[in-house]
Amino acid sequence: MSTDVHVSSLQRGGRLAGRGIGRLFVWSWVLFSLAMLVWLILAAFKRNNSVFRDLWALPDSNEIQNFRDAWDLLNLARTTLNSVLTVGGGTALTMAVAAPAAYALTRMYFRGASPLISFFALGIGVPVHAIIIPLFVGLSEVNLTNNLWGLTLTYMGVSIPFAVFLMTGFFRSLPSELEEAAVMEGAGPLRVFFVMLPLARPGMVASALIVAVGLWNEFLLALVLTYDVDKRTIGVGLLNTFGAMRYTSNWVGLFASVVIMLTPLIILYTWMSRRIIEGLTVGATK
Amino acid sequence: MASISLHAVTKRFDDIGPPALSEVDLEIEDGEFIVLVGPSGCGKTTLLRIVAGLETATTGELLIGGSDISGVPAGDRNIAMVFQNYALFPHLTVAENIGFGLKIRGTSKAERRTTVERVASLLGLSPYLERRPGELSGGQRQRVAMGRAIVRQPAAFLMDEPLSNLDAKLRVEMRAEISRMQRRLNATTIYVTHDQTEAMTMGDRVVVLNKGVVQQIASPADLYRYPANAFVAQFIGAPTMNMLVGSIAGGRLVVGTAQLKVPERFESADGPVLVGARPEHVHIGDRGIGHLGGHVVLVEHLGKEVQVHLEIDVPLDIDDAHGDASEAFVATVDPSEAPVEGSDVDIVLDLDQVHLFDRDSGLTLTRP
Amino acid sequence: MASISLHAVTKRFDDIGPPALSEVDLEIEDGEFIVLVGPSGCGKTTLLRIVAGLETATTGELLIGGSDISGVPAGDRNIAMVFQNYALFPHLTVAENIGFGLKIRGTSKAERRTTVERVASLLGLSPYLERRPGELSGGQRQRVAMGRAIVRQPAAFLMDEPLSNLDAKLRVEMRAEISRMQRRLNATTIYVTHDQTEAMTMGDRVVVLNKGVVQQIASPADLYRYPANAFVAQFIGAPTMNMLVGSIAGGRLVVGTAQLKVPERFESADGPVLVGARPEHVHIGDRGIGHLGGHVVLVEHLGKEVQVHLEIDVPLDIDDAHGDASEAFVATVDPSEAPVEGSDVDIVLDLDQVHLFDRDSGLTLTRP
Amino acid sequence: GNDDDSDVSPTTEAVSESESDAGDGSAVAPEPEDDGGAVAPEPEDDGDTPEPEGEDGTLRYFSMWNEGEPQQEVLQGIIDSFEEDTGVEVDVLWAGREVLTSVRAALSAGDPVDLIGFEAEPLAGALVNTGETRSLASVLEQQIPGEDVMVGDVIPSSFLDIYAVDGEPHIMPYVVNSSGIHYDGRRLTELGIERPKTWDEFIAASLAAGENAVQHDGLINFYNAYWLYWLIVRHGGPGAFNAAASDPTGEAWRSDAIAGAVEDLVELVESGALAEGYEGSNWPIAQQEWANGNGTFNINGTWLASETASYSSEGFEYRLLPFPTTEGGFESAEVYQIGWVVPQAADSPRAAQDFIAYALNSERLAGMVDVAKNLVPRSDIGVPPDLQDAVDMLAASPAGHRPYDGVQGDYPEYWIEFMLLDDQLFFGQISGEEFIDRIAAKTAEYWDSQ
Amino acid sequence: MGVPSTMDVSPPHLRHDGRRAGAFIAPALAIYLAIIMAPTVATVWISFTEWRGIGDSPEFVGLENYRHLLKSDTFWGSFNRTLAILIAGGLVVFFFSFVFTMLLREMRAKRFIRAVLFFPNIVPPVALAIAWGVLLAPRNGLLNGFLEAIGLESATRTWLAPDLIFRSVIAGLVWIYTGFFITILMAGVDRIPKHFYEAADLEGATPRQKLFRVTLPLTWDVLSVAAVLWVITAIKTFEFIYAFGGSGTDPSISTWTLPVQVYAVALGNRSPIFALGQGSAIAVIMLALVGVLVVLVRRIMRRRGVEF
Ligand SMILES: Nc1ncnc2c1ncn2[C@@H]1O[C@H](COP(=O)(O)OP(=O)(O)OP(=O)(O)O)[C@@H](O)[C@H]1O
Ligand SMILES: Nc1ncnc2c1ncn2[C@@H]1O[C@H](COP(=O)(O)OP(=O)(O)OP(=O)(O)O)[C@@H](O)[C@H]1O
Ligand SMILES: [Mg+2]
Ligand SMILES: [Mg+2]
Repeated sequence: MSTDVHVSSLQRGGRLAGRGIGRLFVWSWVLFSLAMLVWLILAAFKRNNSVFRDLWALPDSNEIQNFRDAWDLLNLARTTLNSVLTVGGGTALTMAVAAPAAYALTRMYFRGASPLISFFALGIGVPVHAIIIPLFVGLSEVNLTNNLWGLTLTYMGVSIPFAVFLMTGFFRSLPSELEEAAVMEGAGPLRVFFVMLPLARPGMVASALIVAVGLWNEFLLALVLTYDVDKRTIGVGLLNTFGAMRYTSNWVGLFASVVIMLTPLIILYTWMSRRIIEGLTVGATK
Repeated sequence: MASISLHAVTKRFDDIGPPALSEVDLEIEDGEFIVLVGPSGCGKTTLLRIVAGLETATTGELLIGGSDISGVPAGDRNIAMVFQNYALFPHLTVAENIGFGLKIRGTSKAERRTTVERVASLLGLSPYLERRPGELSGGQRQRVAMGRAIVRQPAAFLMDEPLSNLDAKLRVEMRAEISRMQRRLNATTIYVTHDQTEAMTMGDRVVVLNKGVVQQIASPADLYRYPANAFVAQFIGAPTMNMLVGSIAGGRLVVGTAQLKVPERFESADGPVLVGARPEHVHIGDRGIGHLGGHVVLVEHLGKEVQVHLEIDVPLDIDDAHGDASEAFVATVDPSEAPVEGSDVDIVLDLDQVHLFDRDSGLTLTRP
Repeated sequence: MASISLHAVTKRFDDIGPPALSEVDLEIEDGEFIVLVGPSGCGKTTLLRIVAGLETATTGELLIGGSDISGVPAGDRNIAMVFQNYALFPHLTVAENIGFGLKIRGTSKAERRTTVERVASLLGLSPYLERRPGELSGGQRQRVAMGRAIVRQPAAFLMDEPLSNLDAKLRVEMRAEISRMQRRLNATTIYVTHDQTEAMTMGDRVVVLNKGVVQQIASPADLYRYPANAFVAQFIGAPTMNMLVGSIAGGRLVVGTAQLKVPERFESADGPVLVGARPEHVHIGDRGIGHLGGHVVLVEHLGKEVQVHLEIDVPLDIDDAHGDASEAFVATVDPSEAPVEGSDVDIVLDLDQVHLFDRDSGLTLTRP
Repeated sequence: GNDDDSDVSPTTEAVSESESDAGDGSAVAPEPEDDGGAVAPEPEDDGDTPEPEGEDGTLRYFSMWNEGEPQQEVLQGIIDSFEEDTGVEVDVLWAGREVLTSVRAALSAGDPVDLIGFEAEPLAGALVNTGETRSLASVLEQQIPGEDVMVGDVIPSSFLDIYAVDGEPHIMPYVVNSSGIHYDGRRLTELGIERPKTWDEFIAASLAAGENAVQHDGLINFYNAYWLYWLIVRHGGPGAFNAAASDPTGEAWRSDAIAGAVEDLVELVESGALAEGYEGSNWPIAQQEWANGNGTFNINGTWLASETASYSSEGFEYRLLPFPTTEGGFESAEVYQIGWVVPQAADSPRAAQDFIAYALNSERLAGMVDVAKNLVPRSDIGVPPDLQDAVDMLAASPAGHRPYDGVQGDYPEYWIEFMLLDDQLFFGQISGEEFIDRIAAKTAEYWDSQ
Repeated sequence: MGVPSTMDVSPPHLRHDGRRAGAFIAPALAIYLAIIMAPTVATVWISFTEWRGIGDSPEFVGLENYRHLLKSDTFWGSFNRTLAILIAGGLVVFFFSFVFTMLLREMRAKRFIRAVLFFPNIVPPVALAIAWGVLLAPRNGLLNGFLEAIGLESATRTWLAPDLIFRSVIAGLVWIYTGFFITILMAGVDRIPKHFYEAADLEGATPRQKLFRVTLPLTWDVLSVAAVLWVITAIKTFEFIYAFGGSGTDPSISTWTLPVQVYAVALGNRSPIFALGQGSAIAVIMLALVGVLVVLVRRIMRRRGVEF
């Protein structure tokens, strides 16, 4: 018995060492990610001719000018408004149509529901690139290019498959007794839906967050479907700033714009990351 | 309040296999409390759901208050259902949960409030009206579910194992409370349970289902004393009734090597039979005075009584729902009479209390 | 096989609040069957997991087979555990589940096969070896879990409410089977349950825990007859022991308005007491001959006996775990003696059988 | 800047002249001066009689500049004064280098695009060559507001002819760049190296210049292509590269001239003169280092001075070396124009033309020189000090040629495939022979599939 | 597992004819059809035409576009790189995700770590690309600077040289997506009841045995979803690569993948080609690739279907 214990403690030592190395690796990865972020933020406060000289030097002066440049160039008031309109609108509308659809697909037991679910899921696999050409032509036919409504509609279209996919997972996991209880009390289908809706709220919030973050960072559709300055979204704005700053070699300004765009995301993320992550995983694991 | 009648109700979920319910006939009087029992999967829930309108019968007729309501949707049947896990809306307060049905029906806000408050005080829920279900104990939730059911004065109550989620102690209390409530409201009630005690104590009549077929409909006492067939006999009562294989020939009841006098009640019987003896009707004596020989396998001291597990040399008829049970014969005796484990004993059947069943059909040979 | 000793084992999950286990001392002999009972959250599972090595004690000593194994990881303790829900691997067949431990230990394929087959036939699982857990009934799964535990002949078995997921009937059968199995293997066993019957029937000794503190360690019969304190008295036995508030003064036992003779056993007692009477030690008579007056609230016919719920005019000491219980006093009587619901009756306590407890400490005043 | 403000009054007159048939109430249009007869496609324009009606005084201008770039600031100043002077509202889109994506989006949505400003080569490839732009012949006849000259007088026809269609100009340049090899004048002096003239001298100078002699951002494919294209043009003369690219058989790649060019390039690659890691240098890393004094030469467009101005080391002396000559080769200068086109689909072509003429005013255009540090097509405007060499080079050159000899503009798809092979050669992954074999085959294959 | 022909299994109160459910689904379906499905079909058609999309009308050319692509080195480069992301990137992403998930399971800061690792997934790809470019710059990049600082000068590389640049891109994608897949796998692993691990512990299983005998089999369905998601993600990846090359400077051809090429050929780029037919043909090939691979992955990982 005692030898057993001895051998196993040796093994255990090995295991612990292995685990130690593993943890070290995990922490270096985490540190690396954080370092990238910190570096970007630091760089945003540096001066153009020093930013690449001493990489980890602290900013020698806090160059608020960088942020002013970035702010002006990003045309932040306008692009933010556009992004809020299209991303917010697109997300809200997506949820407005995807929630009832997901509900009906999982809870109404009609013939063809299951193939329809698959059909929606199919859309997740369609790359934007595969549709953007005819989409562009089609939207211009109905005068919806260079138009925030058109962009919002497109955002809805590209978000619906994933939103439906995530939310069918949520609705499926709801107990049917509640529905039956509502039916017994005389509620009609619409009423039953609204009874069930609050129950799916965590799922809806999570889906909405995931959709919104995706759209917030989107720029290909925005770039191709709109071109007016006053219709630019923040993603395109950043891309343009990227261009301008690089041509003028205003790297620090560029980092400042990145920081500006990142700030709301960091705040949102530290606040809601659990929601986002859990929402994502319910859809994927259910 | 209303009577409920099922005429030859059959329900099939698929084309293959036996139906979930088969030719069920059941007449429930206005105000009656009916308990539905049976092994798992026998169709209890299905029957309830058909009455509720959550399921449609494949064939047969369903009448509530005398009129056929097969085509009437669940919401319009004026029936209330208490679900096993209560199905309370987690996002609504107690008051809103109770008042949900009224709201759906468009009752005015003021009226709703007074009604809900009345019901809540009836159930002792008044202090909790603004809480949500998540903040209530199991027993309180159960009462909210009851409240939602009674608030709109339905024609009938359906309850599907409403106590099975509660712990033993609370179950005893809620059992008494539901009985009392039902008596006060005098509401027609169908109550599904798989709990022996609930079955025996709550209902006016008990319906025993097995594999979708009604086995017996009777008062609890009659069910216990006069089971209509071997299934009911074994299903009702715990520990289960011991069932021995025997036969009657020439006026003697032959069980294993024992030749017993056939009790008067059965004198007309003849041929292969099953002999049923409840554990409390089995006595244990010393070698030489009993009917059958047995070997004590296990003695379980339950405090006020002792359960003696025996191996006997007579074939037993084991309830086929649990076909893999080890063949055991159980006697319940007074602690003072407990034999020693491992000893060989004599077994005496209380012939005045034994049941005889036809070995083929399983039907009782006892005439009550 | 091995003995298990716990010396002053304390377990804290957090720094605030009382510990989950506090100063537990327990000596389990080689081959003994110990049952662990107690209300929910009292630390039963925690104790088991400490023995298994899935949890480490905060302080205290744990010896298996005489040697301290606090630092030995679970896998090296040679202990098998049967989980409440069996923890069968859903992706493995019955044979693979049973043989899992052998495989992990690198036993050769051939040897594994023969061992698994032997165990399977022992447990009557041979026909199911190729099935997956999802395709088995509850009882069969339970046996697979047992099989996985016994296949590698561990020093001890730990079982955490292994029967709680089974239906009542199956539970009775599996209970007997586990007892028999344990006797055959003569394996040291710690068995956690919250089921009265299991506690009373299965163990050599029963450990009653409450809030992490050992209340009593005794044989089932002693536990029932000589509960060490009011908690044990009320915890063991169903329906629970009725507990009345009384006092002894001047050689008289005063309960409500009744002045009773103090049984000989308690003559030295004095001051405030609790009077415990099990339902079967309460008799009901006509007005005028009893000790106390009561009102019959509910009569439950359980077949072989009747439970009478009474309202009495003496304060009751209610188990605070169920503080919201309606104050009920229960008597179990013979069907022939059942009173009528709603009637007023006299209650006679069997003074030879009542228990007295110190009202402050709850400790028994009975000397066994 | 404030230059523009001083031009207010003359411009008003000038514009009113050309606004003759605009019928725009807001514009002052006293004399209906005829400018129609001069231009051939005019009848076509007149065919769309309602078109001028649609001109509600708005000019839709898509520009290649990003907001914040100096060129954009200069143009914005011009636009502001144009609006003030003429009452025409200029709706400008600073679209960045992917301006054509936006143009395409607007055009296919039926939105008007009146004026596009971009590099001439992609304009030629994407729009001019496919007939989607208007002739600007009439602009040449327009007087430049505020000056006594016509556009045709100040913009050399040699620039215009490069992209002419049927002899008529379609792209009107406002910036003229070129390319060559840049260096810090001081540094060469310090190193005691003579300014090299020929390829051999250049190689020798590079080797003498020490580490990282030739800085190069190798991740930009078209920077890599500078070397080979220049060498081919030097060895085979202007048009040689274009001819090779457009030879359907691909055999033109096997000429001696190209063999010589390839050989020279391989010499450079193998010489070790290129800075270490040039093949993985992510723009603008190399030019940044070069400007910081780490390295001597950098091949680039003439915009390099303005691009690196903000971080170049103190006292940096911007000098430009014309691409080195080869023995028995040709001399010519690259003319890299940035200009305007007016699309066929324009709603207000007239306003667009007016704007072109307006912006070409010497004082206004001077901003491009003074602020943006670019060269402009008008020789009567000054020269940014750092680009004197470039001006000299252009002036001294006996001939001009298109950037990349027009291959990029004329055959954009082919250009991509070319760059892919060129990279391999330039990174030393394939030998010169291999390169020639492959590019010849590729060329034949490409033309085969057209 | 279709519905039995004559019997209705679903409860009648919840069963609805198509019409009622239709009202719930119609809006989403309509937009989905209009924005995703119709253009998808149109793309297939356009891929058989030659079309510049400015004023001209499509001219049917049959398989010409495809034939052209098959001969194009650029296309094959993009195609191979896409596959490289898919396979090499996939292996690395899944390897790390698994190792991390296992390690994180027992780490106290697992929530925090997971949140940090997931973070790149919500950062604009442009920003990530900028950061990545700065990191890998050859001479004054953060990575080489770091390596020099810790005395590993021999380990410095020209990370963006042609032979490494794509690996660097893949490394960037791995950095971004590992967090995403860790999250999904962790959710799968967290779903596994603790008692399975305890049962394995009691049997003395090593971490590796637990991985292969408990974790893997019990997360198989989640893994299969993750694999499908990876296929889609890998083939779709565009923003990071595109922005990595910079704006206004076309991404270096040595980093092109299929979506980048679609963009370059059909939509934009500095010197645009506007070959809509050809762009569509590449898009169709991408679609086919997604379709084939998703089916393949699901077949390989078959067992208990996961909604897709
Ligand atoms: N929706 C359904 N589809 C197919 N078969 C069903 C369905 N619902 C119930 N069944 C079958 O009908 C039979 C009766 O089921 P039911 O739920 O009524 O049993 P039960 O008596 O309530 O059992 P339990 O005590 O386990 O709740 C079972 O065999 C069951 O498998
Ligand atoms: N991992 C844990 N962290 C914190 N507290 C715990 C943990 N596990 C158990 N506890 C606490 O320790 C106490 C004892 O828990 P334990 O699970 O042992 O109870 P139990 O007797 O098994 O109860 P039950 O009958 O409900 O299973 C409880 O108060 C519980 O909340
Ligand atoms: Mg049921
Ligand atoms: Mg427990």
